[in-house]
Amino acid sequence: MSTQQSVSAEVVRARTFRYTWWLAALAVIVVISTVRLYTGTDRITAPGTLRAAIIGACPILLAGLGGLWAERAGIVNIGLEGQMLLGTWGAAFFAYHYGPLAGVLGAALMGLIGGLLHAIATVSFGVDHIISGVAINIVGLGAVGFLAKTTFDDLDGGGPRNLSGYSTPPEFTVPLIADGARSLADKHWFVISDVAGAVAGVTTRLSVLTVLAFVLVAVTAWVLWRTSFGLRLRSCGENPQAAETLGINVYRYKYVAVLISGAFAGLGGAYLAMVASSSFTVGQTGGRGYIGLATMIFGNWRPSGVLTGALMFGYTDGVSLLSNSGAIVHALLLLVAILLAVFAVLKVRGGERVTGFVIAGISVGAFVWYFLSETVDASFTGMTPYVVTLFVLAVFSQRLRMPAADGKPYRRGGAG
Amino acid sequence: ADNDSDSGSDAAPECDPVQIEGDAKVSLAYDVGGRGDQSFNDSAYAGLQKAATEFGLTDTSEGEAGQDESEDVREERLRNFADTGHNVIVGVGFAYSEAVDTVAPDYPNVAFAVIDGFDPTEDDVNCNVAYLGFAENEGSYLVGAAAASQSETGTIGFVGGVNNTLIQKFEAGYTAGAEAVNPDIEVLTTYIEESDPAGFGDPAGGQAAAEGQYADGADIVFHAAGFSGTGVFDAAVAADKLAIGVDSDQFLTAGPEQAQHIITSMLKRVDTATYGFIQSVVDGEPDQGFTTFTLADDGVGYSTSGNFLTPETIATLEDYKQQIIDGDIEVPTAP
Amino acid sequence: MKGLTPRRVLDTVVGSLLPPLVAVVAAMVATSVLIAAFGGSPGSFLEVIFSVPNDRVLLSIINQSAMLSISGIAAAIGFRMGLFNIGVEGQYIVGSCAGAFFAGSGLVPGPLNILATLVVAAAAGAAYASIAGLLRVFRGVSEVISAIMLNYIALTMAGYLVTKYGQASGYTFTTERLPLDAQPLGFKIFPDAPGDVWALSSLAIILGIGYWFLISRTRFGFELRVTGESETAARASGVNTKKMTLLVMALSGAVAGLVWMPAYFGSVHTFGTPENFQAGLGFIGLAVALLGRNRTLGIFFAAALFAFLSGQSNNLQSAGIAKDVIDITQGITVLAVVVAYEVVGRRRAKTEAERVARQLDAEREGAAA
Amino acid sequence: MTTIDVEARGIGKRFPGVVANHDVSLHIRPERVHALIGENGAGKSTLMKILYGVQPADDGQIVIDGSPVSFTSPTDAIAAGIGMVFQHFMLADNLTVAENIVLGAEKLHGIGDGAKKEIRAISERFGFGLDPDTLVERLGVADRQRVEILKVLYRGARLIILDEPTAVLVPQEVDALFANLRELVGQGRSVLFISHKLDEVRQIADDITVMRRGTTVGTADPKTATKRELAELMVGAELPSPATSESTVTDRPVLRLDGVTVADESGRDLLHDISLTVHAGEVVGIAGVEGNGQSELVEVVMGMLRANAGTIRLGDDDITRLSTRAVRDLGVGFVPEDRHRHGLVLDYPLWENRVLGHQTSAPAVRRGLVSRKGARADAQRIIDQFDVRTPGVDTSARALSGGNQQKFIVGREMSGNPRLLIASHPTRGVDVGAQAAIWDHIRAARREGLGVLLVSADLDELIGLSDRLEVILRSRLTARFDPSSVTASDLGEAMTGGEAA
Ligand SMILES: Nc1ncnc2c1ncn2[C@@H]1O[C@H](COP(=O)(O)OP(=O)(O)OP(=O)(O)O)[C@@H](O)[C@H]1O
Ligand SMILES: Nc1ncnc2c1ncn2[C@@H]1O[C@H](COP(=O)(O)OP(=O)(O)OP(=O)(O)O)[C@@H](O)[C@H]1O
Ligand SMILES: [Mg+2]
Ligand SMILES: [Mg+2]
Repeated sequence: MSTQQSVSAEVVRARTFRYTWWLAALAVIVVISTVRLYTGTDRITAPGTLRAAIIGACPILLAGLGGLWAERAGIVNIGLEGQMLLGTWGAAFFAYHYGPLAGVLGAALMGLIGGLLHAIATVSFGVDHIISGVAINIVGLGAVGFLAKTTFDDLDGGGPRNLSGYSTPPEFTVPLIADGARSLADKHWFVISDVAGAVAGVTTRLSVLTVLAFVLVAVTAWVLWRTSFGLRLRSCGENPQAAETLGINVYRYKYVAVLISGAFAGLGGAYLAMVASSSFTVGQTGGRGYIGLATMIFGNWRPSGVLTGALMFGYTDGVSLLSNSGAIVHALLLLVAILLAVFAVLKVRGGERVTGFVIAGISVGAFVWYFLSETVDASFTGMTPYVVTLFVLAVFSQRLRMPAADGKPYRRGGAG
Repeated sequence: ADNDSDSGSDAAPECDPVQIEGDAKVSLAYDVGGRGDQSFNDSAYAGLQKAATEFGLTDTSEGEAGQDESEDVREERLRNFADTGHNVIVGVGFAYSEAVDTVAPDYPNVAFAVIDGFDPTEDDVNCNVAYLGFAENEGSYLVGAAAASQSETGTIGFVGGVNNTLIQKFEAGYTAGAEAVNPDIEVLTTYIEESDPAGFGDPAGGQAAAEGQYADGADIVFHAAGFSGTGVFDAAVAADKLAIGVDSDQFLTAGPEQAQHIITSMLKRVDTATYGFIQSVVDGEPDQGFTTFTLADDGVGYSTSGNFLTPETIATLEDYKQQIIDGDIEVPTAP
Repeated sequence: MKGLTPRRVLDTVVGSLLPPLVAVVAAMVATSVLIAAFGGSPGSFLEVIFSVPNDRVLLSIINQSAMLSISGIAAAIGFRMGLFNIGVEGQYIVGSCAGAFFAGSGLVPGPLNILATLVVAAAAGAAYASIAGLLRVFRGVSEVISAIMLNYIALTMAGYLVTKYGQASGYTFTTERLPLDAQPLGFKIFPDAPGDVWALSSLAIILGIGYWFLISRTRFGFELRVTGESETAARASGVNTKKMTLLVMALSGAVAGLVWMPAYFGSVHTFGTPENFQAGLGFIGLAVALLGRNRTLGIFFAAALFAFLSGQSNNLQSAGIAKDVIDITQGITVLAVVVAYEVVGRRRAKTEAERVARQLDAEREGAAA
Repeated sequence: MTTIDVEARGIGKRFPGVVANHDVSLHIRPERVHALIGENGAGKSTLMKILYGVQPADDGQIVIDGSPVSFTSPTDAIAAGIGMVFQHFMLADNLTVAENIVLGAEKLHGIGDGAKKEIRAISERFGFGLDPDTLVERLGVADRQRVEILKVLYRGARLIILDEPTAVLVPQEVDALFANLRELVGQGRSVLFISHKLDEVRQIADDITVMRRGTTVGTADPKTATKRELAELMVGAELPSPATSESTVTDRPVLRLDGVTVADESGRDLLHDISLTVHAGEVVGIAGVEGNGQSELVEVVMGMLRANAGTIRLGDDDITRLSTRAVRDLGVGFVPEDRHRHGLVLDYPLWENRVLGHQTSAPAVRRGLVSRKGARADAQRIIDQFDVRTPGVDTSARALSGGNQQKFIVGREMSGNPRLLIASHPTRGVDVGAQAAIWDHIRAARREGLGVLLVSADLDELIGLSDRLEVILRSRLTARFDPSSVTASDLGEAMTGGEAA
């Protein structure tokens, strides 16, 4: 057995990996900064843009984390969208009557109820996870429309399909750091201002719910990978029969996971109705639950991956809502072209010639598009988040690894 | 109102006024959201209410559209009103244009109207349909002038819900008005959606768009984005900047905190139009063809609630208003 | 079929008809309870839903169920192979947009235009669906996720194309109107009511029969089903599952491309978002396929049920209930029916195992004797 | 460590339509290796699952150290000092060795370094050489089994149940396992050991209990009982033998591989320079430890994998680049190694399963259309000819026992008179009766000139059925034996890369 050898090799690989990762991140920032200076679009890393990115990212992040909880326990939760919708109503209803804290809890509760429905169907009855999820999304939309009309119509500030005028969770600006970073960002220096822009974006008028969302990333990572509860939960997604033979009540863990999943999605809804805006309207999730699911897959079923995916999506989404977004997206086109070119070179050198050449081709296309145009049509800037997600999935999907028993029905007593 | 039917393509043939049978029984067919939306639909309802009390109408009814509904469902809604004896039917919102065009010929003794409507088959005019339009560009011109007058940064913003020609009319007037006051003014423009009507129901989108404009230096942002506008007001509150409302006097309907940032609203008097149409029916001369409600007849305008507009600004606006009414200023309808 | 004993017949009836029935009842009950819980009147809800629709509403229900059936068939083709084509929505938007542009251009004269347009719409839907198919086969991207992205892109693209290449109509843009000579006559089943059953609503029946034949009679259908049940077994039996994925995705997209054609040729005659186009049929189609268990008759039944509920829900206004409740009823029906089938399926597997064991025991005893 | 004394008294367990256990009695004495033998489906695994609390018994009692206990879940059994290694390993591939082991027993040493230290300690004591941080997916079968045993030891089990632990091991690994078991017993534990392999049982066991058709039919003393006596207790009749009588080998090649090499994406060879000929009327057996390339060999011939180099010829046809479909159409029958995954659609009736793999040929399919009549009639023929025990062609494949499923597959793959039969583990997990029937059918077809490429892990089957044996080791054919003169231990040595060959 050469285990000893393989261990050290693995440790070295892990270390190298982390090191390369940091280096790559730095390289990307340098490229971004160069593109910014070259194109003169300072707005691509302006504090406001990055703030918009974070606000755009958080609901998706919460939904994605919700999806992560469920899928780590082996349950595909495509019902995130419906649970998120229920969350928007819960946030508005409870915040209106009992204050912002109740709003947040109410949103989580409503999402949890949606999760419960999903758990009953998939865990207790073994219904196909996607069917149940689709049904829950239909029910969620209907329920929110119905509830809004029945409970908001007569309220002050309310209507049959909307409600505003409830209080939202507090926001705060980190003293000194926010101002300092902002003034640095305004200098438009190479790299430094870009990083400062990010810092200023994060520290300015930060909602406690935003903080909560980021804390939940860490909490999720810690609970799932550092506690025995998390180990048990993950074992239910990898091999529930094995878990069962070790005395683990698989049903219970699956239930808990799906309930948490729903609650997280509900919080995502709360974020939409309380931070990203301060009003409720029927259907305001606009498919963010689905996008959350996509970021989870994109993020390889890991909290850090979900965070990356959500930020990327939030960024492109935020940019598309800036005035004259065509110019920014045009600059981003150059960025994408450069990154793709680098990536293509890496692929070709790594032996995947075909993939490398295809990517190189796309890179060339992006360069051509960049140099032949002045701006990007607003219709296309609106599509950016979806196109980017699709593209990234197409490039990286083969490295993804979902939990082995994800989406598979499980019944007790089948072990052995 | 300024009846365009003769100034237009003079396609209007020899149309006799519709003869409704018996007392006026009015139905309103709302757009998605229905009554209670604090905006478009509510404004139409207010017009109906006023008419009902003044003319003693007792038999009125309402119906509202659903999400993703098909054309024949809208038609069925109208026919159902007509079949149950309603002889004055108002479609609230331009989504009813096609349905009214299809249904109206089958009910020659019913007076139809479509707010913001258009005739999809222009060569085939229905005599019993009134299209009630507004000179949104004129009202927007005034609030644009107001924004430019009171802007301290020389940058102002416009947030549209959906990038269609109706909303572009707001943008065009707003920009023209602002430039009239200050030729160097910079007007930032953002549309939440290019074609998806979800842009009118996306407060988060409105907030993000307005925040972006405030961050880019705008200190006053005008929205024509339906319910997404609440997001614009939120952004104004957060950035401690100013905003301009739309359709109704949003200073009166917004929350107390938001109201402190709404310096004026571009008024689009759907209530006036609805009331006027019902009145024309009651008077036995139902409106027919295209009617545009303009500054001249207070079909559009601006509000002064909250006293944010300085007397000088108001003086300027009144001056522009008169020039527009007099035809001295031609307000563009497209950006 | 051999062995058509009364017991078997009963089994079939209980196995395939009871679950949907139970599901509908359960959904009605659940909706009523919800309405009552929020102070509404479940009585008036049921009254509205179970009232007799007038002729016009009936026509609308028939036409809507035709479109939902096509959408359901599109989804079912994928489902039968284990492909979750959540992209029916985007594919039918693309198909409708392409079809309407083509038909409106009048490139092909007269009624031939209809046929050509159907081909164009189907081809556009197929091509769009193939993006998801290709990504899955060659890049391993889950078709669910890529289709979700493609749905958004489709909507935006269609809006862009119509704005850029369409003509102004009111405040938005649409494609050019369908030439009169390409507007087929519908079936006037109620002489007194305006409107008719759209000519192309019959497409649902043609596609339904075609789908049934393809799936249950042809080799292609057999291989499709086998791939859905067990991809590994399919591969070992000589099915090229990659090619199959591409083909089936394209086929599903082709059918999806036709979803809105009945409405287009029957009454709307132009495409433009949002007024002239009915969005959302693709998503409901998924539910229709699930409720109908991917069987032709089941899909027809489910589509009719969904269309009926939606048609009736327009009158809920008068009962003071938000018409959105009907979504709840529909969603719960889907959920309840799969649960019911699951329960029935488990029971059935159990009885079959028992039957086999009994038979074996009898044989053994026979051999021993 | 205190010892444990476990007794099962009158255990009964019914499944829908099956009596898996009735009146089962068994006494596992302390510090003994107790072997439980019985043919497939005798109810051994069911009994073990009851002892381990996975499934509740319908009747009877479990008595530990003199007092009756009742288990509602494995937790109870674990608490009582019982541990179990399942027939199919119960490991999560994507978790590390340590995570798999501490799962469910986190209270003992936490899930961090304390636990890893403990795991290393146990691993060293038994010479397992396992690193707690390795992902289980990287481990081979023998290592996986060690992880399973470690799992049990980690929980301090006093009775260790091993369900068919040797089925996947080569002789050398079996010896290592037995050494470990001896050591465990030496420490005061008891072992309950299930196997079909009577030699092994006699080698390791202190006590033997035999099960047949759901009940215990007797006990035996391994020192005195002969293999034949045990076998007859198990089967209730005489043992069948796979021995082939006369040779029917011709000089007409049906399958010829020339320098076939297959590499995976990273360029590692899955098959390296394989040359091999199967003649009409010949059975060529492939012996090898699982994972050495036999699956790939089968797949490359069947067109499920692409060869990077070399040629494959079927008769005179070059099939190197042909698809599975085309290969089958040229007259190749294929009995896959995993009948549930590759051989059947479990939820389809038998007649539809008859179509599977024969989608291009009559009588199941005609002109692109599935012929229900043809398929049903031919399914009935298979049922009759191959003695498939089923109520009829409309029964779903799932409802059949493993042996009957396998007979149906063999029957199907032999229909249409193929030139070549590729048979992977054709009798794996099949009871003796069905096994004999399948062997007879293969022999009969061979007489008619069928060429057979046989892959099996059952050395008796390989030696008894083959005309020639090839050994596959690390992707290469490394040795060739004449079955009439080779012994199982020679073969075993060649399979693991020993001196012989
Ligand atoms: N969960 C179950 N449901 C229904 N029947 C079952 C179940 N588990 C086992 N059986 C039946 O019980 C019988 C005994 O099965 P068991 O697995 O105990 O046999 P075994 O002796 O372990 O066989 P093998 O040597 O193949 O492992 C089998 O014939 C099977 O049909
Ligand atoms: N978990 C289970 N649920 C239902 N039925 C089962 C289960 N396990 C086994 N069976 C039944 O047991 C029979 C076959 O099992 P058995 O264990 O005898 O087969 P086997 O020869 O061991 O096959 P395998 O190699 O797949 O284990 C079938 O009748 C099947 O329905
Ligand atoms: Mg077994
Ligand atoms: Mg067993």
